[in-house]
Amino acid sequence: MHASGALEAKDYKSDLKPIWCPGCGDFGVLSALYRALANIGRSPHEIAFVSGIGCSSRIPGYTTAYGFNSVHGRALPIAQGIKLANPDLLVLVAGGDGDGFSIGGGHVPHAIRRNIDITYIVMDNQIYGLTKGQLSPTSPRGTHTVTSPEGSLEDPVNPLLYVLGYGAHFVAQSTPADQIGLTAVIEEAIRFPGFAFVNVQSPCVTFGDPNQQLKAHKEGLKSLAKINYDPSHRVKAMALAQTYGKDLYTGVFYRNPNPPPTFDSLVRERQRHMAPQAMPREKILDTFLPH
Amino acid sequence: MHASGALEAKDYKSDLKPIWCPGCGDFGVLSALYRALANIGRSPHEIAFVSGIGCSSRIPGYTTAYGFNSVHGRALPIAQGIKLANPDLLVLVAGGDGDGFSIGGGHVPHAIRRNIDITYIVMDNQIYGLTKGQLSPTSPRGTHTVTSPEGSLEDPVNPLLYVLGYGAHFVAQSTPADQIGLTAVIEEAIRFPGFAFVNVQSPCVTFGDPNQQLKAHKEGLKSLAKINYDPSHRVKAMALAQTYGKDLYTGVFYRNPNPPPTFDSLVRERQRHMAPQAMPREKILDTFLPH
Amino acid sequence: MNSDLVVGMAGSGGDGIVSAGEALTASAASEGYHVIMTKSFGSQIRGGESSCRVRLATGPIFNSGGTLDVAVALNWDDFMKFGGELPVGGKTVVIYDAATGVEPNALPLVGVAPNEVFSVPIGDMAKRASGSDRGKNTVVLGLLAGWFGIAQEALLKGIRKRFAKKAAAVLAGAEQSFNAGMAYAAEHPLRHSRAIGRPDGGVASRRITDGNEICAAAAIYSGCEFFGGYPITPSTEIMQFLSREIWKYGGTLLQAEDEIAGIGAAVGASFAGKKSMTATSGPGMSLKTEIIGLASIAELPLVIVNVQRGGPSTGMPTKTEQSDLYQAVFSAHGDVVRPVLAPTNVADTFAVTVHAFNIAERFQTPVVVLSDQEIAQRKESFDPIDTSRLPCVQRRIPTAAELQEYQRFRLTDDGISPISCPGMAGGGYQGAGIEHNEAGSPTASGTMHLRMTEKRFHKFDALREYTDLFQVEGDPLADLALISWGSTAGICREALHMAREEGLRVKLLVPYLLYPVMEETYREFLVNVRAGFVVEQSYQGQLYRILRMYVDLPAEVQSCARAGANPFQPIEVVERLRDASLRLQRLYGETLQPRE
Amino acid sequence: MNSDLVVGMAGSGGDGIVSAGEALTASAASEGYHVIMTKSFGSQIRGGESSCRVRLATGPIFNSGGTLDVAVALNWDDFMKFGGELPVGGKTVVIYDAATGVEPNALPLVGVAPNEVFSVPIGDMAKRASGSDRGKNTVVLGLLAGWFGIAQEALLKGIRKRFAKKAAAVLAGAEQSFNAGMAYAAEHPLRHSRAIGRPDGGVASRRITDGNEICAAAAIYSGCEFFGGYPITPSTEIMQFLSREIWKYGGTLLQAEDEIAGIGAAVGASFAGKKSMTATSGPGMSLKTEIIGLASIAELPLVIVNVQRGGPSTGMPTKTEQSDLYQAVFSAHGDVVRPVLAPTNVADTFAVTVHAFNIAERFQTPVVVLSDQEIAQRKESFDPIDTSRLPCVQRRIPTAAELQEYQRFRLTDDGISPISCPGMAGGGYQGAGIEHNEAGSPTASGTMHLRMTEKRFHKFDALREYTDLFQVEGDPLADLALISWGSTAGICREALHMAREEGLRVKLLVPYLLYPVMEETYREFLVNVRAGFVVEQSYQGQLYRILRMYVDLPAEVQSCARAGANPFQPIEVVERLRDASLRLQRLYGETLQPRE
Ligand SMILES: Cc1ncc(C[n+]2csc(CCOP(=O)(O)OP(=O)(O)O)c2C)c(N)n1
Ligand SMILES: Cc1ncc(C[n+]2csc(CCOP(=O)(O)OP(=O)(O)O)c2C)c(N)n1
Ligand code: SF4
Ligand code: SF4
Ligand SMILES: [Mg+2]
Ligand SMILES: [Mg+2]
Repeated sequence: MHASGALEAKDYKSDLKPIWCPGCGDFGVLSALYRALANIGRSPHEIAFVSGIGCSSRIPGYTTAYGFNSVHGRALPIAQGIKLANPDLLVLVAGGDGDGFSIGGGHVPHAIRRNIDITYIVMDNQIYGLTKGQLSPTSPRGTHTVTSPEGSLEDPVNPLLYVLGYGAHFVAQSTPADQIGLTAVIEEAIRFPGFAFVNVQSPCVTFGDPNQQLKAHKEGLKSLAKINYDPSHRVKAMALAQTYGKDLYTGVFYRNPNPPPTFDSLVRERQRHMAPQAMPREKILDTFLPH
Repeated sequence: MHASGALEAKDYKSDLKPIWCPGCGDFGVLSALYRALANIGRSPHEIAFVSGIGCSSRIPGYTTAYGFNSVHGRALPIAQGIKLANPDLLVLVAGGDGDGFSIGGGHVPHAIRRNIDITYIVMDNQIYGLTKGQLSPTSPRGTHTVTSPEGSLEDPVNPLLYVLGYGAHFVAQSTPADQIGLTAVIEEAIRFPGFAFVNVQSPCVTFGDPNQQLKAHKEGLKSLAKINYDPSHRVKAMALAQTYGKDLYTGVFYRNPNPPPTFDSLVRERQRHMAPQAMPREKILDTFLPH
Repeated sequence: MNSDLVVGMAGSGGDGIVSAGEALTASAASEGYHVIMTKSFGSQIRGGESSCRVRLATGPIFNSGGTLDVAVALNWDDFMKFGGELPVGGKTVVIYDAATGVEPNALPLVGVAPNEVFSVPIGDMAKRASGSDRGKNTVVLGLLAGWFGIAQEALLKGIRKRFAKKAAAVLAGAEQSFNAGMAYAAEHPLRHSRAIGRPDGGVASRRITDGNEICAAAAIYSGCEFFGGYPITPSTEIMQFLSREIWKYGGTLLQAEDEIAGIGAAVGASFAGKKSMTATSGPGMSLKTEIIGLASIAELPLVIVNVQRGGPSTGMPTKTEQSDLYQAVFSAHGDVVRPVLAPTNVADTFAVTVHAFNIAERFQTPVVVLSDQEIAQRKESFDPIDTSRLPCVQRRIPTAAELQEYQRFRLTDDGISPISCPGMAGGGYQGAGIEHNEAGSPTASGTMHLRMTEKRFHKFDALREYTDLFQVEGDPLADLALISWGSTAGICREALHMAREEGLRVKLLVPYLLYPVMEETYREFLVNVRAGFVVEQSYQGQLYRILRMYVDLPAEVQSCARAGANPFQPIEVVERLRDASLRLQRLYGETLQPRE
Repeated sequence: MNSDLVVGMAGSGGDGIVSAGEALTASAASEGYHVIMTKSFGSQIRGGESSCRVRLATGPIFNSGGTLDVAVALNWDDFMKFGGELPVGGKTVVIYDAATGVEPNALPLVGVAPNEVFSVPIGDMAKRASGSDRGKNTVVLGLLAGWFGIAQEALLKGIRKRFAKKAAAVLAGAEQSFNAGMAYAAEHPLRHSRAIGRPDGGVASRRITDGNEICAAAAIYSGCEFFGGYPITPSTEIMQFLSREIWKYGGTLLQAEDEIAGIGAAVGASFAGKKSMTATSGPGMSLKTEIIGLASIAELPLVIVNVQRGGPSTGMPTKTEQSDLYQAVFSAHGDVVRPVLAPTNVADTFAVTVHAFNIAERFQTPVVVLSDQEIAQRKESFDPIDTSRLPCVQRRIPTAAELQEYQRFRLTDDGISPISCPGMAGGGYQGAGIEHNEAGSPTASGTMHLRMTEKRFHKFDALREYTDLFQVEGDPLADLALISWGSTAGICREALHMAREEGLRVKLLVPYLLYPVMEETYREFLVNVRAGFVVEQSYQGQLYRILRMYVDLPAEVQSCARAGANPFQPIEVVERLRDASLRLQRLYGETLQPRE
């Protein structure tokens, strides 16, 4: 900890050494996350960081937060349980494109329509890294992989468009090639009161498209801040999201200027409101007296 | 069968008597389906009709098609397997809002981005009918049910918007209150080459909103045909889909004027193209000769 | 005076026959009778046939009874659809609506001609009394109260309460319907009086509910603060009860998008330090398998209720069966063990569920409560439960000293490691489904895997202490034995009484803890046993097979099992016992003489 | 001349030590040696440590061997990380890169000082020969070929083929690296020659592959036309092989969005009349549970491969274990049974998979093939397989007469009903997970449920005919017995040979069909047996427990089981047999004399 008591990036860094391949984009996501957390300054023990399974899902273990490296595709349900059980926690979720939009894809709309105050970071590398290079739901049509040696026949998922359609109130995209920008959107996402989604184009050096690595990102990224994009319109954001897979726009696609109440805050309100009706726990059986 | 050999609605009707509640909207879906199938004229034995579990999912059993009343939420994967195994079949899928957008919601985007030639009819009654009246993913915010006695705290799913976002090439909505319109969209959906989605507002008389029954539909529905709506623009369709839960627009929301090739046709092409490389099946072990 | 009466009634959906049954049940319970009520419906959601059985008795009862003492048919088509569920015998008093047009000597019953049959103008009486035939069920209540002397006061009170908010005329109509039934009964006395006596132990009101609601109440009592689930018959009422109650206690309920998300959220809540629960039935249980395994390896407390129905797959959602035991015990991949408990009736569902929470928290493990449709959905009266004998256990959190060099999965002597949760400074760790070392970091070391596996098995050694999770009844030195679990245990309890009245020497073991198999308990129980049966309602006899895995059962202890939907009758079990006793006598000759 | 040689090598990711192992394996196989190769990696995807073991022998071998005969370390850090996977003994020839700077008498090995140690300037030699130290692995191949006389020709041929498309200089460099190794070996002869003899049966090339690829090939052979799956270690290579091949045979492969969709699509394809398959590992298997149950009640043929890894939950994805047997047998809810098969090595994975398809189609049932990481991912040589002895079975479709009044689930004598599929006129029916009558319509009748359950169990009676799914080796009259399955059976085969050479009278039963338990087969096998072990790699000894459910095992037949990742060594099994034999002699005295 810093002398002043303020937390620094290194306070969020655990002793576990990342075992990602040298050059993996996820390193850059991790360092941006450290900085974003330091900027926010919540103690690590007040943070619950949930992931599924994948290279990217190893990220909680590299932080000093309470981590839960759960099972493939189920990080969001688990995180929602955590947040509802203890709304005081800062709850983060991270994982891969496969984890989030293939096996876990069924949970995304529901987390979003509930609007539970969670930040969800997807490290989208358009490939299955951990299992060594199979087709992912975000792989472009025609991608050749070990499971699609003749090229894939299906259109990819558009994570940005999907979550906007689901009604997410905060949607951003970035790349570890832009550390400052990435740090900023992660920080903003965490600060956002409600479900926030950040899609990070985080290249896989080992199995990913060689033309979609950090260098290409650095050169090709289009910062929304620089073009004075106004992120307060969902419909505009949806139009912009159509560029997914073609252009790499970075920054906030959509931020609801009037964020509605979160599910967790509504739950608290309900609890407060209904608490007076509670009987002593041991009297609950009296509910069953006839008539 | 009709004297001329042409098939009539009754040829698609099985001996099983529907056990839906008197007045259930699903009766009207069934009769429209009989007619649509008769108009198309494929023999019942060339049709595979898959459903999950729910009141609505009982529908295949009331037809003379090969039916598969499978498990809750998994009709789409099963149907895709059927279509890919035998692309000559006409494959239909039907089920409820819970079946399709809650437990089965993770399968919808993938069926759509593959664009397998299947017609998917959801009987959307904003409630769990079969299990007697719990909250459904399409129940409006605040709905009081046996599982939400204090009113639900989450926004509903918007099936039309979701499937448009997923890239479906045919999207329509109707109600059994408009038998002619419903028959027409079902017929058109089936004829459409590719994945086609029809959301049917099919009221549950027993547990559904009393103000959202057939009578209200008949009076309130807004026919897209009548307002000369042009269904060839996805973005316009998405804007229109925002009315879901407020206005009952009926008819085709979106129909891609240039439908892309289906997954099943691409598969056939690939099979034809690769067939010459096949060895006699018993020679497959020779693949393993070293060097 | 009779001490026991089984009433079966059927009608079509709108007839309100089930609410009549419920009124009868509640009234009888409020007068101190012991009551069990089951209901059954056709496959239609509305408008189909419906029926109920009410068994009421002056002393304790253990199941919903066999052949009816009284059969009420509002129409015969509907009545007949329930077949074996409403069995009529020669001594059954049959009451039906004269409007059916059926002659008393031409009832559509198969192979039986009951000798007291009443064709009563039920519909007409209702119309005359209340102006509409919607009061038919109230007439029936009057008939039953009149003929069998049950709960007249309470029934009337119930009627008044139910119609209190309606117009005065409606209430008056209902009262008149009831009185018309009473009057009819008085005018047409039974040939042999069948009136039921006053309940043993006076008129103190019994409580009444079903297995699902009491299970949910036990969760509230235990301090459960999170429920994640997805509706499925016949377990949904657990979630429904909690949807009304849990908020009052600062808890939260999430109706999730599917069973996986339901249990996922519950695991998350447990990770966050809260007592947590999910409930489902077979198909949902199958979906939860993966995350149950996660909870086991991450050592997170969690109660999972599976209300069994007929399987496999969608199977028979409204029928009872005990065929999910294998699944409860063995379903997750990998070497893993989790305690499986089963209640046997409504009342003990409370204690069993509290035990489940306690075991989950103490051993940091998922625990399965295997209920079944029969007890989950039947209404049953029960005595006040002394909750002071059911203390609630809290999980073992780390001390300040332990937080100094905290290791979440420390290899302790008893295999139980102190468990922190987010928010606790110094307790940070990685929960994981991956094999891990003591600190929680991933490992691929076979040695560590072995140690952690040993820990995760060995910690359950202390389950041996839970002797009250086994109940032995009957003659401790008996040669004949029954072992039975779940709702079938109730059948066996009654069979035990019947058999002992016949002079058979029998004892019964009811395990509430089904797994891990407490080998010693069974060995002790079986030490004198020469023959017997493991009685259960599954085609495979799943408990019998599981016991064989660990216990050398005597060859003459056999499986008595059959597929679901048609529960055993106590008499069937008694017959088996008789046969076994004869077989034994032939086998052992002399040795079977009384021992003293 | 030696007949058996175990080589272990380790290096860091870029060193190409695994491809050296693969080249050695392929070359040895092409010269007719029997070879088994396993590989192992650190947890990094790239750049971490990697190792392989190659066992080659002149005659049949059954496992990847124990202590190394030859250890190759390109650097010691990486080598040491593999611990027990690369065990070095006093007689191991140790070869390492001099560049590591370690003195031959100061190797970082624990508790052992091998007596032949070579510090070889491997990197330097490579640089000199090819201009870069990327040729280190080729130098190693030269050293091995030189010192142990293995496959020199074939290795050179392999090198030429591999570099054929590269620049001439690259090829020349590779050849020179190899030759440099050979020359070094010639100049520094071993103290005791360890050269390996020519393979038994001459130089006919053996085939070589791993368990996953041969499983996929068996699917193609069986006529599988649909695969639905989702990647998961260590099963993904099955899908990957089929992604290349299945289209050629008119089939289709769907990489689904998850395991549920994968098996769902496979069930759909089977419903549509095609032979169909899915493959996964533990966590995926857990997710498939519900749909496996659906396939059982809907009576649809389906092959499900589960390549076991260490569990529970995510567990240890790259390590082997046999702990998913309970899950394979018992996981779905309800009373249901499905055949579970297990191969024991790469070669028999072919026949077992073909059997799985045949049983699935004949009995209209899901069948589980339980492979494990060890055999699924190891490379193994094998002889040509006589496929004429493995005919493919087609499902029993209805005759024209049967289609007249077609009943999909007709209660036939053998429990197998003719099965139609969409497209077949007159065959229309409702497939369902709901309990149904003969026509396929939903039912809630307990009687029908019982009949259908009986049918679904009874149809498997004919599995008794499949006697070739059990293999008995050793002395038929032996008192000592082993029962073992899966990859552990290979360990036991070797232990059997070793024990018999020591003069122990032992026999071994290897079941390929694990469930339903063929009680008669075990009873016959055990008839003379006085002691023995069920050997398997799971903490709980899952097969042992399952056998106890159905078979009265002699008390002295015990479980010999341990958790995964550290496989048994044959010698451990032999030691157990020795102990058991001594115990028996003490127990039985005289009676153990030779019987003739
Ligand atoms: C239920 C289950 N299915 C499959 C797997 C195997 N698996 C682990 S990670 C993964 C996908 C990894 O891809 P992604 O989510 O994109 O993460 P990345 O490794 O690319 O960061 C898969 C298929 C698993 N562990 N569990
Ligand atoms: C795995 C599983 N979970 C839950 C259920 C219970 N269940 C059956 S139908 C249903 C929902 C019905 O709602 P919907 O899909 O909207 O159909 P509807 O009855 O309204 O037509 C549920 C929860 C089940 N059969 N299987
Ligand atoms: S495989 Fe790809 S995603 Fe995984 S660590 Fe390596 S570079 Fe990163
Ligand atoms: S419960 Fe609702 S959806 Fe189900 S049959 Fe009745 S009216 Fe239709
Ligand atoms: Mg990825
Ligand atoms: Mg619905």
